[in-house]
Amino acid sequence: MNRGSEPTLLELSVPGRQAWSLQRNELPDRPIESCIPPEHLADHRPRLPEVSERDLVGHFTRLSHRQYSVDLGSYPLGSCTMKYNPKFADEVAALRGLADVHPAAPEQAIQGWLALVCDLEKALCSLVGMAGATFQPAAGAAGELTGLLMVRAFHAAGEARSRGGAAGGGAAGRGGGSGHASSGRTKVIIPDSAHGTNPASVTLAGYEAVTVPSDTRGCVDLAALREAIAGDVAAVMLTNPNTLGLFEEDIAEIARLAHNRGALLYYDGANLNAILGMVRPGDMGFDVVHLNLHKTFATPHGGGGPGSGPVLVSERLLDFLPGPRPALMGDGERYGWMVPERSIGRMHSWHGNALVVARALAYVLYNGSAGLRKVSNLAVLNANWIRKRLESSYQVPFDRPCMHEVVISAEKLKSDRGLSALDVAKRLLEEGFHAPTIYFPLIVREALMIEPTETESLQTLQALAEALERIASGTVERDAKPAPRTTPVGRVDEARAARRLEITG
Amino acid sequence: MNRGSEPTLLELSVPGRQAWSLQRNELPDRPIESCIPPEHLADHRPRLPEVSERDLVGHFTRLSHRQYSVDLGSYPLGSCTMKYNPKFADEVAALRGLADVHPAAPEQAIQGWLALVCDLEKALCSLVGMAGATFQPAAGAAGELTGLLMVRAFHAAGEARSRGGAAGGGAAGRGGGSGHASSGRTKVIIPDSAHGTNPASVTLAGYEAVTVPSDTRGCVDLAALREAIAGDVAAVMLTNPNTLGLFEEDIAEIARLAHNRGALLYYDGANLNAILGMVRPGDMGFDVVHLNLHKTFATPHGGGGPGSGPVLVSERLLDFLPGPRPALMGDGERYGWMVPERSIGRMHSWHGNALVVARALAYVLYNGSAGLRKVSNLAVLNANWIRKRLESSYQVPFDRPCMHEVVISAEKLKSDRGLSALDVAKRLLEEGFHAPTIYFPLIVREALMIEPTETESLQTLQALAEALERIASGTVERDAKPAPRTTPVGRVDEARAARRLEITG
Amino acid sequence: MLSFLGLRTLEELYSAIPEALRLGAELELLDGLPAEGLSETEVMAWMDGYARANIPVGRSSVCFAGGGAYDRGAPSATRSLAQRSEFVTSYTPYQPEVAQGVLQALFEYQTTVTALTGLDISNASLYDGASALVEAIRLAVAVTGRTAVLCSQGVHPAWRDVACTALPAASISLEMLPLRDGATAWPTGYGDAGGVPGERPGAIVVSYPNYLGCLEDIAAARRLADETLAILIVCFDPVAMGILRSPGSWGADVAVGEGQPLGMPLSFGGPYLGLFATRMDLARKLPGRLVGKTEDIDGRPAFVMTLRAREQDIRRERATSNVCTNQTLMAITAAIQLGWLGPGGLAEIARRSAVAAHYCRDELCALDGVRPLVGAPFFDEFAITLPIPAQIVIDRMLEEGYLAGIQVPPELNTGSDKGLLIAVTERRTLAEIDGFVAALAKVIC
Amino acid sequence: MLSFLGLRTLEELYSAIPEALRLGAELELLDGLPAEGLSETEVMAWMDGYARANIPVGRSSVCFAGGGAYDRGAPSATRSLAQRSEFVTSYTPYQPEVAQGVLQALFEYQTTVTALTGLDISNASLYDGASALVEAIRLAVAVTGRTAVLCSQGVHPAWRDVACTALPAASISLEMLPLRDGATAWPTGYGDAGGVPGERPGAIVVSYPNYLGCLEDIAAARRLADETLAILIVCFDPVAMGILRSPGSWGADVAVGEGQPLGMPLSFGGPYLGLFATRMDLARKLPGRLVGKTEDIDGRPAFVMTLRAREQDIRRERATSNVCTNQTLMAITAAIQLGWLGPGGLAEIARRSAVAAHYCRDELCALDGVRPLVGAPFFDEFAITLPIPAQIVIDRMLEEGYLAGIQVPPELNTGSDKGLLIAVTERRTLAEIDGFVAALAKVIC
Ligand SMILES: Cc1ncc(COP(=O)(O)O)c(C=O)c1O
Ligand SMILES: Cc1ncc(COP(=O)(O)O)c(C=O)c1O
Repeated sequence: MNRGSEPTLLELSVPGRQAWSLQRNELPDRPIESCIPPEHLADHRPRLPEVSERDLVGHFTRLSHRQYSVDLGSYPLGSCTMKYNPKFADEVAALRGLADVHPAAPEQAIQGWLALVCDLEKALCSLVGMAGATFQPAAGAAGELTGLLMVRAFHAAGEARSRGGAAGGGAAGRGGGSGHASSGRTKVIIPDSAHGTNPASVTLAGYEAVTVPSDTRGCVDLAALREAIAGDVAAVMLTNPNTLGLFEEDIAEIARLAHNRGALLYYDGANLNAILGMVRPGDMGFDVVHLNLHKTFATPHGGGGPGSGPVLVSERLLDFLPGPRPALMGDGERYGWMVPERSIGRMHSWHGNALVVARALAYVLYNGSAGLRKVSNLAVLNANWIRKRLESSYQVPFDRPCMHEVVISAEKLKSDRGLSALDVAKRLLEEGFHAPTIYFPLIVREALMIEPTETESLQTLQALAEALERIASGTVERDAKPAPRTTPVGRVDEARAARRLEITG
Repeated sequence: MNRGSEPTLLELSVPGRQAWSLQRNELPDRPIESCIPPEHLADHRPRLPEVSERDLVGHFTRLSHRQYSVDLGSYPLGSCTMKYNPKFADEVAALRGLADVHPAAPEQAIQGWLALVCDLEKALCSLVGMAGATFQPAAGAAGELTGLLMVRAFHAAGEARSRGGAAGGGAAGRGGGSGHASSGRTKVIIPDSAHGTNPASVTLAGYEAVTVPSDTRGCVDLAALREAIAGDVAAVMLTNPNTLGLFEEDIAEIARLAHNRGALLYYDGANLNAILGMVRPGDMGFDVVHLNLHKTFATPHGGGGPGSGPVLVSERLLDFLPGPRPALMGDGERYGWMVPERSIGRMHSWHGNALVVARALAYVLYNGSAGLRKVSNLAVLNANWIRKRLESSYQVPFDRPCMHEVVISAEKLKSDRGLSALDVAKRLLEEGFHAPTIYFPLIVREALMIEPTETESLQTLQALAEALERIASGTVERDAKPAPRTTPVGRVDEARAARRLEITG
Repeated sequence: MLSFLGLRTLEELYSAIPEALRLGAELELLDGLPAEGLSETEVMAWMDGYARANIPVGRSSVCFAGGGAYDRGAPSATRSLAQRSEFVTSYTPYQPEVAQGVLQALFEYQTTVTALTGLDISNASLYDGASALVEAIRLAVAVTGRTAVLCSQGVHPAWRDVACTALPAASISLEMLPLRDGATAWPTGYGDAGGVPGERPGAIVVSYPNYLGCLEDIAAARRLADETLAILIVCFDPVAMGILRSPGSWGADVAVGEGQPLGMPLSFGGPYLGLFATRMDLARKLPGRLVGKTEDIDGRPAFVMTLRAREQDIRRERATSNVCTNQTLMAITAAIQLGWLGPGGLAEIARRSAVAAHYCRDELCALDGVRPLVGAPFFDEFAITLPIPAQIVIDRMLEEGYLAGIQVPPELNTGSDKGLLIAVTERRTLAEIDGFVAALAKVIC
Repeated sequence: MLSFLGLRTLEELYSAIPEALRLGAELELLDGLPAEGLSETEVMAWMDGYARANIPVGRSSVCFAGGGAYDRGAPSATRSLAQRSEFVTSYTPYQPEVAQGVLQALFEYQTTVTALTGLDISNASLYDGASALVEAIRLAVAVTGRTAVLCSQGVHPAWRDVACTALPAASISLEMLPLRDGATAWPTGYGDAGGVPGERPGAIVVSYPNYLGCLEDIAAARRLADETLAILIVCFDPVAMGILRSPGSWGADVAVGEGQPLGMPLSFGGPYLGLFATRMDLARKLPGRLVGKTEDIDGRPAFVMTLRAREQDIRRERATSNVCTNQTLMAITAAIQLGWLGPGGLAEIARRSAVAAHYCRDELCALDGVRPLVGAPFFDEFAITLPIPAQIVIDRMLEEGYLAGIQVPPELNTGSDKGLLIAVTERRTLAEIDGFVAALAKVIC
């Protein structure tokens, strides 16, 4: 990758230079003041760069050479499923008949899109064992909030019903500010290994997050859960396999506990890549599932988005799904929009990240059900290979087979040789790999969370393991310059960034 | 750029791994031996790499990070016109209505292509002052040979005519082996500054190359030319501006001399970028012109091709153009193919590098005649700025304004500080620029030929000049590791490559 | 690999999963999809089937629809740069040393958003306009400690809908202020007889231009915010910023917008780009990622995600936003597109759009039975009243080759279904507008 | 910048150009093109006009035409990798330290070509099949010192035409050997009564498969070459090498071919890719660029253009080839495509094409009035005789949605215009072939 540094586009800017050109539109010219009252007109132009197209292309191409990516190499970032994405999905997303469609076009102009979304809904429902889905949420976190708002609306409606009040309709759906007060359910239980978005979403949904600890097996501590679960719990929110890469073996019991107390079971689908075609959240007892299409269903992550976080629900939550949603109309020949009776409302300006949805469907078609199972099998195989291989050089806190990712610890390395998880990560960058996720989940000290994904070959895994072993056998010398030393920039001063906030320029 | 090294795809290969997938074709299966006699069937498969798509993409993406390019920065390689090419040309070349057309499709299926070629022919003819063109030659060198074969056919036909023989028809056109014997014209004159393809093409066309020296102004030595030109000369082959970046001011006189002796004047259009819309080869007296569309008309060079080397000719050579060529048919409504009466024959399997031709037309449309003139003006301005700026740190052998490129010399640097042209070039690579062309033209010692092109900004020129000045103020230390030291690989051992030929692996 | 693990079958890897839960049979995902999946060629053909069942804008339907999603141009340079696989296939830049490309691009994106909004600080993107609005309201509530929100009805109906879906659970209540002749009827004295009753608002939300294309009196909104000590949130159109006064110059505390017009195709509504900018003193309340400039260990400029302590992965249940994955690639696209346009290009497309829209409205309103829906000044989008229901006109116009616009929601049109919202971008030519007017004249009679 | 040069106008830069030669007026380049040019949008629309005046293969015309240009697939991976701007916007790799990407890709390309041909050494590409043939003949003449060439008439007619255009000027003469029932009639004893007369040839050229799709007796050609001490040049189809014996295994000295089927679209005939391979002992006579593996100063593997002394820029008028710019990007494309296919994929597309072609010929020849033109075994392309002129069938079939093939040149068909050459690639499905046969049945009656 490109060392040195690259000025910002504004620094490259020279007054009067221009890249843009516009077609002739032949309209009679007319002073802008005759259209728009002068008090609305700006007295200066926004300070944007002025560059030639050549300078623009040079700049962003050079920037791209300062960026690591899946296409350049292994990216074993745990919890992120940074797999290789087949290239044809880019061509799918570029199809003019998909990309150039206005979201408010009348139904006869969008039959293809409506069918596409319905088809993916069908396939995903089958895959996770649910009854219906919304594709409005633009990412996993948005899916979580959407799912929790549906949980909320569900309980509110139940309460209304049980009080003999006027159930159904927008009021219950909207789950107004006082919703949980009336339902009496104010809490959502999450394990201490949960991803940060889970507790944050719980709060945004107006619930109190109650954390239950993990036990020595790395799973939810059943006893603690039993204690926590009471009539004020709206939902238990889990991911399975959990963020330690371990399957919650007691999931059936957990589901029973939750359901017995009238709580719903929420599935954070970020880790679905482990279990495609092997076991279904629906069959485990989950009521609501959000998926990260940008993880399991192979949308490249785009440096941090766009994603897509559809929420799938069981029969009894169908009525609460956000609307409008696409559906096959009564005649069975035409697709149209419908709003579920007790819909919570909209969760997106339009219909979600539609082009990501299209990519995901293409991925499903490419793999088929057997192919998807193979995806998971290889993802799990690769993670276990890494786990086994690194057993001797790192600590593996939980001595059992993992699923699609493995959490190892540099705790001993740190005490023995002064090598922290951060040091290991930064040295791995030097070796030409991306680093694993570090210091997450929070419950493992000096955690390194490795998710090799199914698309990496044994050769790549070997090279990765060798690099990690090489690093483990090193030490941190006091005065040496810290790693990484061969990357486009050296160790970045993060503290300075926060201290002297420079966020434009 | 990426340091380290990248194994070859074969080295990454693992038996049984596969990237390919094919659609179901539903054909009844049938043993291949029932189609093809066994003696024709190979007993083993070719040794090709076996990799996953992920490995394939990783490999070539990493390779791309080991490659400098115009999009990454300035590429002032003299004689090569490495300008930035507007990106829309890529989209033009990808239009399915252009890219997915079979070259042998019937005329009614290719009306668009035929019109496109005719339109570019018209525009280029206007631009260089010629009457017709062929787009068959796939690069400049192929254009040279094509043009010279036409020269040959022209003289043969003239000879036939003057001998009262049966002129016309394929025989003359084909300019058979004995063509020049009969015409008595056996030589082509080229200046000593000529590009290597010129003399090579002359030989391939069955002519003897006669070199005339340059004078102290860097132009053709008129006296020497006068001496060389005689009745046995078939053509004088020049580029103007010449490869020293200087305009041959006596071009009118040269044309007069050539024409008086019955010779034709051939224009190597590689340097056309200097004079678009300012002066036309046709008006200078040239009879045959080849253009490098991949230089002046902004086809990105593709690491060494594809190019396109159309040949344009004056009225009297029209009849000898290769065929078939597209033309508007008699009815003026339909395009078709025609073969000129005395065509030399074909010069390409099909119709030349058609998609490059399409790009070139898009470039012409984008610029228009005024825009093309501006292209040249800025190219010349930039070269002169560089020339003036570097006057003090390098030697400029010819003390007059240059055209689109400038040749400077490191001769003094070499004697004073031990810095050869090669050293300067390699150090420039370290500075993040591509090197200029070095040791060409052959007539300037320690030549560095700089062609900044019109697409580089003043800021870039300044940075380039600063880098060159920094280098000029350095010296070569005996024991120091030679430059470049920050590139994907260090100084490459070229001698070893030739000594221990390893050309597959 | 299995033998290295001491296993014989892949199945054994799943020993942790209780037998009873494991799937026995092959799942049926979709009719006609074989279990082993399709080849790339077949997938492309299958997906092309959907594509051909749509009518995209362009040759087959000239687009006069807007309503927050605009048919604007993007050059191939933007497309090809934003498609570079280094941007496309990387994750959120957690390791800054190998993510300077994305980080610097986001830093430059933030810079352009502050330039457009006239505010100090921009985050690195949110999902879309609606989510940006929701986050802005959350910020206002967190800053003021007050949960009532006054929202102009000129704000995009879908955005308001999202706010009404997402916020009440957090005990935030929204009150809508109606439009009068296209502009918000601002209460003049807060709590006075003529004003709104009760609770003081934590936020005031207005759109500029608003959903009907009209230019609101932002100064009045600012005055009301000053009176009530509320945070003023202005929803803005980034392209309009080429010529209109910025939210910052009008005194907005937060500006939110939809970034789609900055180089993203219509995409059936997504992926789009939520723009978000605010004042520097609210930096520590900013939702979403933020990139800052710093130095590396050798003192060279370097970029990094900063003020991370605000975010969900650190603050967890105490975070005011749950955003993790955002729309980075779209933010990079916007930065590239704004680099291509520059101030001159942005001003020119804004000017052209406004001029074309005014021409179009004049021509339409010269037709029998067509008149402007409202009288307020507008930018490049406007509403008209038709003699027949808008949906009928839209359907008929589609057959004529035009995407005629969007029906004005009856709530904004005293219950009538005859309002049509029309957007005219810089892409529309005289011939297209004249054709559109002629076709509309035909279909309404 | 002008003032730095002491100038006032750009015009002054051109003071070296005699006044009389300078253009006065603005040139008229094309009708309707303004002097200041068009915007990108307009250029795309203009170019799209040409595109829409063509009938591309695909949905609108299912391709059964071949003749050296084949409708084969390429995955998006090939396209997207070959489009990376580092490959696209670099020059010939004169500075190896910053050109390892292109150089290594070419090295890998060379490796695949040697694998396909069964020969030792490949160059880094030539323009197309025809130019590769021309260079092969030049090489043979240079090696043998003999200028007569015996060329099978089964070699692609256009390639032969190019050879006949380019070579006689260098005093090389070509003699065509006719086909008998689809295969070359090789003279058995050279100079004998039954053989060809006169001069001993420097080169013998044969195509495998040949233009009619037939599999020639290369062993016989080899024997003739041995007898005459000529260089044997075999024109090969790279896809056929998935299952057929390689030129090298048949004893070819030089193999040349058209690389288009290795990932390049039909492109109206170009840019394509000239494949060229030969024996190691002829390395120093190889035309075109050659990449070799070496080391850098630190002993790391590195690639570089080698044996440069053969080339025109060094050898000048003594060079045996003038090639400079070649088809590097196409060579890289082919290397990627062959990496995607691997030996298994290449074998499978070859097998499928052959099976489909044989099915198609059987079905066609079951039609009344249709019969095989020749009896020799073939790979995936074959010629049939129609009851009416082929051109009429081609025209009618286009209206039915098929590109039916190419008329067999009368010179290969005893003067008849009723021969049709049909290619069936791996992309053709049963439904398409059956549809094709049915349509053809319709148009010939
Ligand atoms: C376990 C888990 N849950 C939730 C999320 C949130 O998803 P998103 O980033 O799409 O909002 C992530 C991803 O970051 C995750 O790994
Ligand atoms: C002056 C000159 N003439 C001819 C050529 C040959 O053109 P090509 O490389 O396209 O064969 C070149 C380019 O290399 C050149 O610079």
